[in-house]
Amino acid sequence: MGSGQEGGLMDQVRAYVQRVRSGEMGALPAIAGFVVLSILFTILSPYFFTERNFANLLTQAATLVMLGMALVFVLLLGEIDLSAGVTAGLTMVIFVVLIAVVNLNWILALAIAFLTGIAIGTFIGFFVAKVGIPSFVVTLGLFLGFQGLELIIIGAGGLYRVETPEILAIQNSNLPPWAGWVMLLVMLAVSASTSFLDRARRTRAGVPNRTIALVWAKLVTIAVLGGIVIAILNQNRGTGFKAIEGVPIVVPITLAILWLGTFVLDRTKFGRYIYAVGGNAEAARRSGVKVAMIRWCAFIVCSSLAVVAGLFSISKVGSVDAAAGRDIVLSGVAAAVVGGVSLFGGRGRLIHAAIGALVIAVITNGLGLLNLPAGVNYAVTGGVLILAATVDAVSRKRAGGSILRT
Amino acid sequence: MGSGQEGGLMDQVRAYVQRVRSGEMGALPAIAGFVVLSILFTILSPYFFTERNFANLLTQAATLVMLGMALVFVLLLGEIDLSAGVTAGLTMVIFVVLIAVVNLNWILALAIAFLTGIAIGTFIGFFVAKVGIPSFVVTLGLFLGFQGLELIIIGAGGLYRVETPEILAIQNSNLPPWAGWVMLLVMLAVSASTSFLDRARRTRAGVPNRTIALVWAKLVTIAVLGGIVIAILNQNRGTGFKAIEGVPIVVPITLAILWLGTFVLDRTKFGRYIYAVGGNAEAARRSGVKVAMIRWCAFIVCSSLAVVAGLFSISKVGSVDAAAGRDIVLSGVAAAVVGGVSLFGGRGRLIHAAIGALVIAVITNGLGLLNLPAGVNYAVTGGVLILAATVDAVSRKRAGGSILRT
Amino acid sequence: GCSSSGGDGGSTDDASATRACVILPDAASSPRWENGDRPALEAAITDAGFEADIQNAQGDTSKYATIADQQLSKGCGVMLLVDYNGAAVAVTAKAQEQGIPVIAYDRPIEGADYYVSFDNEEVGALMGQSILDGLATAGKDPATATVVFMGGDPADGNAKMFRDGAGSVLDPAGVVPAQEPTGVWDGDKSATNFEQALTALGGKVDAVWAANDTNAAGVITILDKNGLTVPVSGQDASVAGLQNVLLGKQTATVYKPFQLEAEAASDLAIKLLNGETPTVDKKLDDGTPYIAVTPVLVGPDDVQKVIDDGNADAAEICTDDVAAACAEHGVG
Amino acid sequence: MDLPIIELKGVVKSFGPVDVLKGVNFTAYPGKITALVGDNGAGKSTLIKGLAGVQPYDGGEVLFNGEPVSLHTPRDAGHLGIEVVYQDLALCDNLDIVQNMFLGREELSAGTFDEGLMEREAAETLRQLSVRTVKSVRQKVSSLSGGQRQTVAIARSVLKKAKVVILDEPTAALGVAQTAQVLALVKRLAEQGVSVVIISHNLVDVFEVADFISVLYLGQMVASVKTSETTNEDVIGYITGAKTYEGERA
Amino acid sequence: MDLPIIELKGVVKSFGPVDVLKGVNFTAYPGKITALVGDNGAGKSTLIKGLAGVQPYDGGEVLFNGEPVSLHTPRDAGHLGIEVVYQDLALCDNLDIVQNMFLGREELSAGTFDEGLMEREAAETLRQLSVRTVKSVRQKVSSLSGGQRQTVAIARSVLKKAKVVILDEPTAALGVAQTAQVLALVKRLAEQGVSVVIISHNLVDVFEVADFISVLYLGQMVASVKTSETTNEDVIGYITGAKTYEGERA
Ligand SMILES: Nc1ncnc2c1ncn2[C@@H]1O[C@H](COP(=O)(O)OP(=O)(O)OP(=O)(O)O)[C@@H](O)[C@H]1O
Ligand SMILES: Nc1ncnc2c1ncn2[C@@H]1O[C@H](COP(=O)(O)OP(=O)(O)OP(=O)(O)O)[C@@H](O)[C@H]1O
Ligand SMILES: [Mg+2]
Ligand SMILES: [Mg+2]
Repeated sequence: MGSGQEGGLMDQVRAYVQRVRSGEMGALPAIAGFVVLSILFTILSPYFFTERNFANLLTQAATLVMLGMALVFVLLLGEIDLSAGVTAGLTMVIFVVLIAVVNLNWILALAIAFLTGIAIGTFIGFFVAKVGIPSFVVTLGLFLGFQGLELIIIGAGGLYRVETPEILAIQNSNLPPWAGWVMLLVMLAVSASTSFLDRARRTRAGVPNRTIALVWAKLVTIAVLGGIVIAILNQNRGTGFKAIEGVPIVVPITLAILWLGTFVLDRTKFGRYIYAVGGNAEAARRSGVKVAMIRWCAFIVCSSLAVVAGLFSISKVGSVDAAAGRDIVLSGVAAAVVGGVSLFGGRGRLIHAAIGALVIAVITNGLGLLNLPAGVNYAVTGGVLILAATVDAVSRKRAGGSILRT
Repeated sequence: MGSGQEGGLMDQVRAYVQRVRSGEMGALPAIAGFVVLSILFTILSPYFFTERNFANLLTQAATLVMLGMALVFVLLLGEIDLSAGVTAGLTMVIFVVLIAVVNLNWILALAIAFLTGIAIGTFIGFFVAKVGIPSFVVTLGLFLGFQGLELIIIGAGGLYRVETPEILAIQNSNLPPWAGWVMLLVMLAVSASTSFLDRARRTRAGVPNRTIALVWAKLVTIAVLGGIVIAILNQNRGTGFKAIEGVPIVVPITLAILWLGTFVLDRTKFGRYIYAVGGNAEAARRSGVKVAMIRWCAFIVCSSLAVVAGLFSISKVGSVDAAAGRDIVLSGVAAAVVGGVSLFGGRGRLIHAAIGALVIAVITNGLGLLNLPAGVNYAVTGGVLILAATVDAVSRKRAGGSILRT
Repeated sequence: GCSSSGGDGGSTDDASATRACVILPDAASSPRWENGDRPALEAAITDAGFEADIQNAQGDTSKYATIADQQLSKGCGVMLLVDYNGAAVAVTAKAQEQGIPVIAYDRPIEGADYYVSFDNEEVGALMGQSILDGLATAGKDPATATVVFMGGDPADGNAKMFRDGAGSVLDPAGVVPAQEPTGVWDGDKSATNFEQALTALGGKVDAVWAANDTNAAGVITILDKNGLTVPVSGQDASVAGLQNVLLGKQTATVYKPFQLEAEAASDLAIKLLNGETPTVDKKLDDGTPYIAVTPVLVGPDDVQKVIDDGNADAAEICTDDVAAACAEHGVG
Repeated sequence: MDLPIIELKGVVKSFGPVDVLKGVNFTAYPGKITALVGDNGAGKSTLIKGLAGVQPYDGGEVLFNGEPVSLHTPRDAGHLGIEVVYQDLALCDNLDIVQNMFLGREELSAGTFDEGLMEREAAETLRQLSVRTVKSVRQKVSSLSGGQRQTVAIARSVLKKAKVVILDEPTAALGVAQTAQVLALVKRLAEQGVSVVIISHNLVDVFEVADFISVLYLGQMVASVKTSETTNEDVIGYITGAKTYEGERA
Repeated sequence: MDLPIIELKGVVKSFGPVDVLKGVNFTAYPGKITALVGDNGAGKSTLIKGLAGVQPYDGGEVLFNGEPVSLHTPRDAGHLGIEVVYQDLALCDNLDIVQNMFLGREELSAGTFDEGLMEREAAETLRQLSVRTVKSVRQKVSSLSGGQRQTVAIARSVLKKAKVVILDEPTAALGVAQTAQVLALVKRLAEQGVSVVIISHNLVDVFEVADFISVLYLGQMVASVKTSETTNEDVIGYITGAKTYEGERA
């Protein structure tokens, strides 16, 4: 009995191709959609394929990427959190009001915002996991309730400026060029060390390892792609007197959370149990998994990451109003789904949500360059979203000869 | 081997109680929630428990009831239609613009609106059932796209008044008092004839019938409850010079659609296959059910009923604007879920969505009498929604000793 | 009144003579509804010895209709409605059917008995004017300047009026929108839309007409990021808006002291509750009597006036980085 | 011998990198019982899922009554009169016993369900299979025991007159009495001219009822013999690959 | 005789109106194999789901090593060292074989999974059960054949040293060779002092391995006998209700 790790590079590549052809495509269709949209917009607008717009895209997508990643934790369970957007909004309202009105130190305010996020997740988790209310209803209730709280706290339609330079820097400042290269080195080091650690463990256990060529291939890919991205972002993309160059600060933060989250999902019991519960909750329960606790914790993680999404958002906008976060949650779910996360639980990864978010963000980004009338803009956005999803569905079907939808 | 139909009245009642106690509660918790909320609001506001407010509640709930029922058809399949609200909005925009701008006859315009609804359902159904895109994404795309179409058709800031008296009458006029009683008689006749037809068929097949006492009990219940409702609605509830009395016209329309839809779901192949596909699509497929076709048709039904919901809405509001139908869809889903419809498919009935919608409508109705500031109102609405769902969840759990959520 | 339904109907009738029913549109489009109008109207009406029933439709037309039903079932002596996406039209007809006079407040309603409002087109025009002023100060020719228009939600009737008002000032001056992204009432989307418009303009912009302070705030953050300072308009005189004005990041904000509007409306309502038939000079095109209230453009030197009116708090405005500007402009 | 009602020629099927059926020939005759045996994972269920149209073959030929047919959906198989009991049963847990048994073939009268008729027929069919512990035919199948579920699936397949009945391990979960009933039923079906294909790991049962035995080994048909011309030991040898069959199917 | 490791006294269980267990007594001894037999729907799976904490009993007493214990969740059973193979297998289709086998009991090193170790142990355990057709232990269980799934479930239950192993029809879907391996495994477990409870409809297998046979009939324990003191016919009689048992369990 094998483990799929045997064979040389060519065997592994062949196995991968066959996996893809039998329908296990992961984020490939979303990546294809992203590339197609990018080509389209490059043709339609001379401004699309510029260093400047590339940096724009990353910062514009950041909030959605983070929200999508937050939602993955509950989507994997087959649950949903409709309140993730307003959780981001409410905690940011609290954060900014604590600073502006109560004159609290920003770090303390941030801590309180995170604690609030955790409390919200605890609340949702309790009602979903312990009381047994469908998460759709609980979080819809909070979706309404938090809009009310935002209004009560900030006053109807009130608007507060974000004045903390550290927060504003997240989306509006960049790493110095050299730090971008350091970031790449760190990524390479982390990737290499986990790969080699894994191999060492497998060797110790006496089971075969994938050919080492794959590790090198992976590292080279990261180095080349990352190098290109960083080289582009290190160009001066400013148009005024001020030089704007370097990797936006939000990028390393997002990458770090993506890495950490993926680590948790892939290599810890909590992550494994999330997949198990999402796949077959009863089987997980019979295996001794504390199903309710896993559900509960997943909602806490989701709400906490929503706070991060909120930070990204206010850093971008520079202000907070009483409607903060109201409209974004469905896009967050769509990002995850477009990227390949199943709404029925058990299937999907953080990177899928991130790529899905990029697809959705590139629609807004590209259309924003075309100066279309509002109605057309909405209509095209919707149409392109369906188109992107069609690419996904058709490629999976073509490949897998899926039996599910006939 | 029995069929659960044997035994006298007491046996049947005992069996029913045991079914309820083992967790098969249907809409009972939602009804309980409705009663509790009603009592609460009666205590809090002297205006709540009046003939006038009772009639208000029915007309206010009508749109949500209809939308909830529309959504049941797709929720039973484990799908969702996020565009149902804007489908209602868009078709009404078309309807009103055709009358106001194109000067079309209103019946023709209505026909076109319905055809548009059917076309929308066909579109969604195609992408979900044939292409295989998750319905969440397709309908989210349309949710955005239709907002754009509304804007394109009606123009920024546009607003059209509904001037067709027949449409305005739906929500604003009432049956003459005698017609209310006729309506009750029709209901009794329909109920009695289906019951007796069923019994005749079972007798012919030689299988036992439930005791006939149950039929009488059912008819008496309808007669008494219906009689009370109609007697209340036939009171003059006007405060001005004009007498306002009778059953609002929207009520018999809704009841007719509820009856027809329930008939389709319970007694025709299409309905049975919806449940089968929602319960186990692969098993249904292996049994020769045309799964894709069932999915497709369900979306068409959903969109068509959404058009009816749109009619109810514009009749109530009296005008149509470019944002019509934007906000209601999540409430529609919540109505169904609160009433006992499963988001995972296979479980639920139309009446559940109707009762769930009444629960949600009574929250708005009751809070509307209390004169709360906007923020508090939102917050309380969300809180009460969660509370109502808690009643549901706890009663099911207490009764069934459910093993699923521990 | 009516006669048929016993004691219940009787009490309803009594109350209806002394109650003013008010429906506010939403809580998100502007800070004023909940913070300003609600207390002001409530105070004026109750001080005059009447009862006020004030509700907010929370940006939902069907909720609007529901609230109206609830109020009419409690009974009203006068209805003061702020329209939301046309929902007030049917309500007006219903109220008038019951003999209740209707005041259209802040937004016109077809068939209303009176109209009291800041002139929304005037608001738009003032915002347009602030752009022209800003361009003049910067020494730019309006006819050749690159001006981006950041409007409000196109489904909202007011957004159109603001835009029309701006056009009435900017068009004659020769301003042509260089980019006009899809309008929103949302800071996040406004920031993204503006960033893309700016990108499509090759990073060059001379002024931004923004329809309110929320949209302006998103624009300003993007401008800051690019090291740009150009004239930006806004309205609502919100905390952030006033701060941006003081900091020179926003040229001016249109200040609509709702007290003026609320005062005019509550005066009118009280007269109606007292059974008087007030006369009004101005009329709308369709003949509706119209009480117009004039908005004010607030530049850095006018901020103190807003504070003096009690519509802003100096402590909230003059925070760390704004303190210097406050001192400079005599705010505090 | 008769014309075979089903004849598979060189059918192949793979799942991604895994070749499950590597050119399999198989025949079944009307009025005869053919047993399909083989080790776990040999490809038996895959073979019959192809016949049922549930997972179409990747290649090869399917003849039905001598005519080439295409089996791409379960409906295709249904139209040819092929009824299947799947190993994983494939019942809708949210429907009751009667509803499951009649799914896709409901009895109508005047356009709506004739529930009485369906209820009677369901009860009768189940009674034949000596089910004693099912309280009511209106129970949801989710509440049934493993053996009861299996009985419902079998009853479903014999409710309507079929030309071919395929049973994938039909007695795996059944008790002694029920197993005997099912074997008797299978014989009765064959007597009525139905072609029966039965998959089983229980060679005692196989030798009791089958006319022919076909043995799959790692996706290849290694033997097709008349029951009367073989022995238990031989068949076990074919199954485990210990023995190779030299003959040709009659 | 030893102290029984498990002793059930008068346990009852109903689902709504259906009384499934009507006061059942049952004992299992360390190092012994107890077979639980009975007709379809007799209540066997319900009885052991109570022991597993999956569906707690409504009443009655459970003694473990003579001590009363409460079994309300599968975790309770797990802590006592009770391992169960369920009739409906209960695997997570979206996880692979190794992940399923180690679910809830993953091997960690330095706080993260030691995938190599788990992979090796899983492969070894499966090999013992003579699984030959599984290509890779990293396959998703959704792609396994019926017998392969059952083997995974059995392998899972013997991966960790347990005090009691309960197998609900473990060989129903297994081939001849695999069945032999499982029966051998069961005997090996008993030799190591583990108490094994096995449910089966195959009386040949039961008589081959079991030390005791307990017979459930319509929710009542109608007989508990030593295998050496009874016959096939007797047991069939108890199962079908044709015979009543007069003795008392030793
Ligand atoms: N969807 C799939 N993807 C990948 N491999 C599959 C899939 N379905 C089946 N297989 C593999 O094909 C082989 C044959 O499976 P099949 O179910 O036909 O076996 P079987 O002969 O019915 O065995 P059993 O006696 O255990 O039921 C097995 O090795 C199985 O792992
Ligand atoms: N959740 C449930 N609701 C109602 N009845 C149930 C439920 N679970 C089991 N039953 C009933 O309890 C009885 C015993 O079921 P159980 O699964 O214990 O039988 P079993 O002895 O394991 O049978 P088999 O040999 O078929 O597996 C059956 O009649 C079954 O219909
Ligand atoms: Mg099989
Ligand atoms: Mg069982």
